[in-house]
Amino acid sequence: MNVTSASPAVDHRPTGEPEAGVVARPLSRLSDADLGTLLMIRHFELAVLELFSQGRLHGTTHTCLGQEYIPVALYPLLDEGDYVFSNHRGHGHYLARFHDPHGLLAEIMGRAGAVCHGVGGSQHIYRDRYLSTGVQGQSLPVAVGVGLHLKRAEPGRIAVVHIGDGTWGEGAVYEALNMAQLWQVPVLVVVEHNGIAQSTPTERQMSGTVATRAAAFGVGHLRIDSVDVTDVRAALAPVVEQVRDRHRPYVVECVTHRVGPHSKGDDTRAAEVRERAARHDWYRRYRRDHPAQFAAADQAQAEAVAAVVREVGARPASRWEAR
Amino acid sequence: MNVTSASPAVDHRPTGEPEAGVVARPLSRLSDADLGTLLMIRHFELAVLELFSQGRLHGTTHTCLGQEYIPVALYPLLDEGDYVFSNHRGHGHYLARFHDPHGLLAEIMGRAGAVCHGVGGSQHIYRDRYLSTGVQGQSLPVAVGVGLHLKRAEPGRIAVVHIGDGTWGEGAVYEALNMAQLWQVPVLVVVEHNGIAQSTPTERQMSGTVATRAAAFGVGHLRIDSVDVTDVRAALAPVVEQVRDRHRPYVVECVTHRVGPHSKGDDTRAAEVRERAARHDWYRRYRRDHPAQFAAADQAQAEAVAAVVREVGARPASRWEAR
Amino acid sequence: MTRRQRVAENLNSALHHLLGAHPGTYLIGEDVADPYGGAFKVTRGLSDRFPDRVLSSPLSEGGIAGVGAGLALSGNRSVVEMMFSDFAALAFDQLLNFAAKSVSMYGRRVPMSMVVRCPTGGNRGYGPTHSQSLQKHFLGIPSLHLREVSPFHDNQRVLTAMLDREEPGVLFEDKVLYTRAMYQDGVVDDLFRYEVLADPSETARVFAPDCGPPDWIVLAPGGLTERAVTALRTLLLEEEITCELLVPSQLYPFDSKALLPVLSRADRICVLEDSTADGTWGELLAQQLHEQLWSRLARPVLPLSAEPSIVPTAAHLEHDVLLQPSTIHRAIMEATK
Amino acid sequence: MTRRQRVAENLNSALHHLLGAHPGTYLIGEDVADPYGGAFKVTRGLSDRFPDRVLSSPLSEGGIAGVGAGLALSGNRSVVEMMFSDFAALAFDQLLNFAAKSVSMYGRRVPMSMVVRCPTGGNRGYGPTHSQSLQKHFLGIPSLHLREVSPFHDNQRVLTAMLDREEPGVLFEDKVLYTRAMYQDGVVDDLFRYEVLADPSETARVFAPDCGPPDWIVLAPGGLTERAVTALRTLLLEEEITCELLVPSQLYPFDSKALLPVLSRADRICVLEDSTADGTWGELLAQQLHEQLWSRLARPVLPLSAEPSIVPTAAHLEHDVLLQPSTIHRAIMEATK
Ligand SMILES: Cc1ncc(C[n+]2csc(CCOP(=O)(O)OP(=O)(O)O)c2C)c(N)n1
Ligand SMILES: Cc1ncc(C[n+]2csc(CCOP(=O)(O)OP(=O)(O)O)c2C)c(N)n1
Ligand SMILES: [Mg+2]
Ligand SMILES: [Mg+2]
Repeated sequence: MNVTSASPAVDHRPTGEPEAGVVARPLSRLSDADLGTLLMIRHFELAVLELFSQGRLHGTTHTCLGQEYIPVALYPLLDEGDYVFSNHRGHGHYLARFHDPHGLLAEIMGRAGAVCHGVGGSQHIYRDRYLSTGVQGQSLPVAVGVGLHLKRAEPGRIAVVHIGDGTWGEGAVYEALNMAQLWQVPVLVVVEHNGIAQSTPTERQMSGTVATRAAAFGVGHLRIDSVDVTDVRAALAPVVEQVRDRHRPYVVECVTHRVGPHSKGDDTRAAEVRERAARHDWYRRYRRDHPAQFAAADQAQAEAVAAVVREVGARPASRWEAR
Repeated sequence: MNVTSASPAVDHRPTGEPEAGVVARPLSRLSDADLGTLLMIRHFELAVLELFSQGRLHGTTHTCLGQEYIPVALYPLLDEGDYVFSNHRGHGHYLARFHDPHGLLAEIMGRAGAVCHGVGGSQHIYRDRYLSTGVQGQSLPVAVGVGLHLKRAEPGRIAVVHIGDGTWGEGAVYEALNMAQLWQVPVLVVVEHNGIAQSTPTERQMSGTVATRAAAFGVGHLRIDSVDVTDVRAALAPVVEQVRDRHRPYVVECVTHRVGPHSKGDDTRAAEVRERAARHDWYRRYRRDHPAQFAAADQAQAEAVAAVVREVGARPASRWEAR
Repeated sequence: MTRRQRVAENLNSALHHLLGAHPGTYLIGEDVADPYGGAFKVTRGLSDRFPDRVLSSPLSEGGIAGVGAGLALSGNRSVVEMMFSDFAALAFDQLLNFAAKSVSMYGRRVPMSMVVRCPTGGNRGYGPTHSQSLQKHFLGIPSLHLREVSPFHDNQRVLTAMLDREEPGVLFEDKVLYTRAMYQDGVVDDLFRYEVLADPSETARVFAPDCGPPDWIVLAPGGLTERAVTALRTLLLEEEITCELLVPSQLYPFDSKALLPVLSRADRICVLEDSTADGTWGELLAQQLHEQLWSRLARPVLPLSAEPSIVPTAAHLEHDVLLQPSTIHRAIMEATK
Repeated sequence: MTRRQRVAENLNSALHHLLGAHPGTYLIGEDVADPYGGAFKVTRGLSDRFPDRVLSSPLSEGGIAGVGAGLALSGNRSVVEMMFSDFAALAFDQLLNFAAKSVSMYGRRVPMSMVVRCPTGGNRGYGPTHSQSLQKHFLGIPSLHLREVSPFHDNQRVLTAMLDREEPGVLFEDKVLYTRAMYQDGVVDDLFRYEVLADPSETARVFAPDCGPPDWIVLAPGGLTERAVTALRTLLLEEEITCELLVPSQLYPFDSKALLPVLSRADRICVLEDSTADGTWGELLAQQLHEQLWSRLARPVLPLSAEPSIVPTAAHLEHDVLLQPSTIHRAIMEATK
């Protein structure tokens, strides 16, 4: 486990191999439920890319390959009264929260049973207290408003916002952090720091660090650079409790690795950079560390997702009644 | 003198009197030229408020009473190739740069000879490489663009941006700081931290500090809480040189005191808060410390400004030919 | 007779009512808290009464629009104040791409009770970045409705209707109006009377009694009322041109069908607005009216706007750019020939 | 015959030319640098050639609009790319309140050579926040001009004209067009030819040769060309309704006077656009045309827009909301009766 609360710049560049030790360390054994969710997301994302390459999907999508463990670690700490604001890379968030690959795939394919009737598509989803949208940074001030509501009307509940490292370019993030800290609202910002924004490496789009940006506002910050669900959850638990009980914002920075393309095949990173990300992939590591449990679960989820694809793919087009 | 490069929150609240010592310390003796500029600005601003109260001015204005010393200290360190971006509270900036009370008063009164023909008015002024505008925060990204230009085409020149503490609410400030540091452009942000934004005290509109906000981006920061022109200039000189020579952004935070209303009589601060600001006023302190030099210069500038008011007040309306 | 209420007072008491009546109502804006009570004093007394729901914000126009949307999303009613409507440009993304879109883009209706208040317009010498009339830029956004304060329409009713709609709305408030009195009892002045039409638009109709069918119908948003009435007066007294003035409360969506009985009483129609021309409310109305009254109109709808210019600061320059009674008078007179 | 150049290639070579020809030209946008070369590959090869003037920026749409304005202010020529035009909403303040205003609000003309490129429009399944046509919201801002990419207008000429104007401009680029070919040699397809009119607007005129005066003139921005031509074809072949299509390069300011000789050849005029209705370019044109052709028109100008809706994601839903050839066909057919 590797948790620090003040951090230097996260090094995602393909230098030497100082992370060899990290990658070598075995991942802890997960419950079948957690492993199942991780693998469901993985196979879901692979299926989405496959559907695209078959020309069976319209538009665009952003898969969370490599980052699946973040919502899997976090969401058991939330209850259904908590709000979650997701972003463009949100399939894993949705699936970890609702375990509903049918509704999501139908949404992406525009088929009957789609969670938003095919209107929102991959990056605009709203269900219960879960909402995603496609304009980066926009949801942070919205979460502050929700946080004001929760603090006054439903104390003990929180709003979680997922953003990427690149989203720290947007002024809205700072306007929101300032208000969140001034008004002490229970907003937990989860930064999925995968070292890149679309094609631009972090060091070319972010000066300073996520840690210093949180400190700028006096907002607490925790950096987590493990991909082990057990460790990540343990590190998150006290933070979630603080946000819940003390109604204050917090920034958690998960150092993570984008294993796939930004959207659908637009990965211009050098081969060694991609290979470096792949070495960190929990999927590869878990297979190595727990081969028997992995193999069974992996096959089960692969088949389950394949069935979802078949079933949803056969449905009629969605209908939008409420327009 | 009192210069620190990392600072806790600036305390503008009317607590005890820990600043009694500061206020008691004598101000250094200034050249007649510097003192003359300071007093010209002071009398100009008083004249503007007087014209408003006589109903002879239209619209609104924001005087820099109490903050005059900042441009007076800074501008001898600039040359005419440097850009200055001013804001709503910009009369002192303009006067310290151009020594042109006629052109500015004509602008505010809409009379012939107005520097922008009366079109821009108090807060929208452009002359040579000096520009002010009325939307807070907007000029920071613009200055980054100018900084890119200077670095490439006119190395050694810098862009100075004046903003207030309240302007740190705007997301544009952060978008600009990030780019300025990433691209290493010669932008010097001068924060006139007067402890208030219109009616809202800093602690109710800013979480964290100016220092932590600069540190968020790895941008250098210097806090100056002296009102002594000699000290302030000495503190600024090496910073200006760094920005000039090393093409990098810097944030200078001048702790200052708004002695007048926000605009024209809208001062809802408690009497003791206003009195505390007044105790810091360089005008009061300089009169106390250098009575003879002060009296002569004060009278001279009062008369000079009165003459400007008479002369400009008698001019015909401005004409806008270029519309 | 009691002193007539000023428009700023009317707005203030409307906000007092809204915050008092509904415990999930919030007001957020720069410097709205007491004792300052807002740059135009419209929010006076509110934070003293409702300290946890009336918040002075940092300078973050985009941010507070988002906060208002978040409050609405979680079932509250939010009123967000832009200190000057010019700064609503900083909130354009939140309004267009989040608040308005959220109502429909998730495939089912998501209620969003939210109003953005925008002190608007010129004639006060505030200069180019503090004097604009930006209504036109917010037109035609699905699920975003626009209203404008007028001296005829009680703001408690207006704001309540906006929030009850459960879609985000923008309320434009002409800054000059703040110090003007609300009209009451059907009286505008010695010459003109008004009535509020019974159709759902609650449009105010200003007319000189006993004049018969008018030569012109003039449509104008609330902020132009005074200048329009001045022009109506001089046109009547000096040119014997009779005009009726229609002042709707809601600018958008605007359905002129309900007004057709009134509109068809004249064969000439003029639309006033404070913005520069092009892409405007006046053109939107003109298009509707051309489609509906094509064969009855003697000439195309006459839209009158400000000069194509930024709003300069000096009083004499500003006066020449903005729409004035004399410009209205002259344009209508010439178009009557 | 050589392969016709694709619109994205034409834009790319225009940018190569601009950056090569003028050493004070900058290009700034998200992910514009090589090897990625922009989300739509329009900026490929530029940062390799001009590394100090082609900058991949952080996600800061408002910020980069300001940077572009600062470069322009200091005498350079800047091209700023919004990855999707939807995000230009985040730059609205910088464009409206700084870049455009600076040209005139200081009492004398301040040259600002700056273009904001905006990949625009739907029909690609990107969903509600990545598919809008926001042209109408930028209409009628003094000193801000708008152009739209078309398959008829060479972008080197377009961008050069925009920068030579020394006023900020926005160039809308229909995303579907990127992969389409530029037209050349006066040929659209087997049925239709085009010419570029000699007046300064350089409007493209598409017509079926030997058909005599048309029943309709259809005005459309570049992004609608293909859908318009499809409708022209079916109207001609199935209904024997002849239409001519006019595609201007500059959307605003728009002066229809120069086009009157062409426009007066039909007594019916239709304007297409991809945005939702209300407050639109179509209404602006309609108003101009109603004023100029009042007595010659058989009916009001027919503006056709998308449905009043956000743009949904699923292909079948998106298709129903956006303006399609079949909608154009039907509307023109019905309005011909
Ligand atoms: C306001 C805005 N600007 C640009 C985009 C286009 N865009 C989508 S994702 C992305 C990169 C985001 O990077 P990051 O926040 O690091 O998230 P990641 O994709 O790495 O998960 C960009 C530029 C957008 N959706 N919204
Ligand atoms: C974008 C924007 N929002 C609001 C305002 C209105 N306004 C003008 S000055 C001001 C307070 C600014 O405070 P600060 O930055 O501390 O400067 P100070 O007035 O104290 O010098 C406000 C809210 C503005 N001009 N621009
Ligand atoms: Mg990232
Ligand atoms: Mg201040």
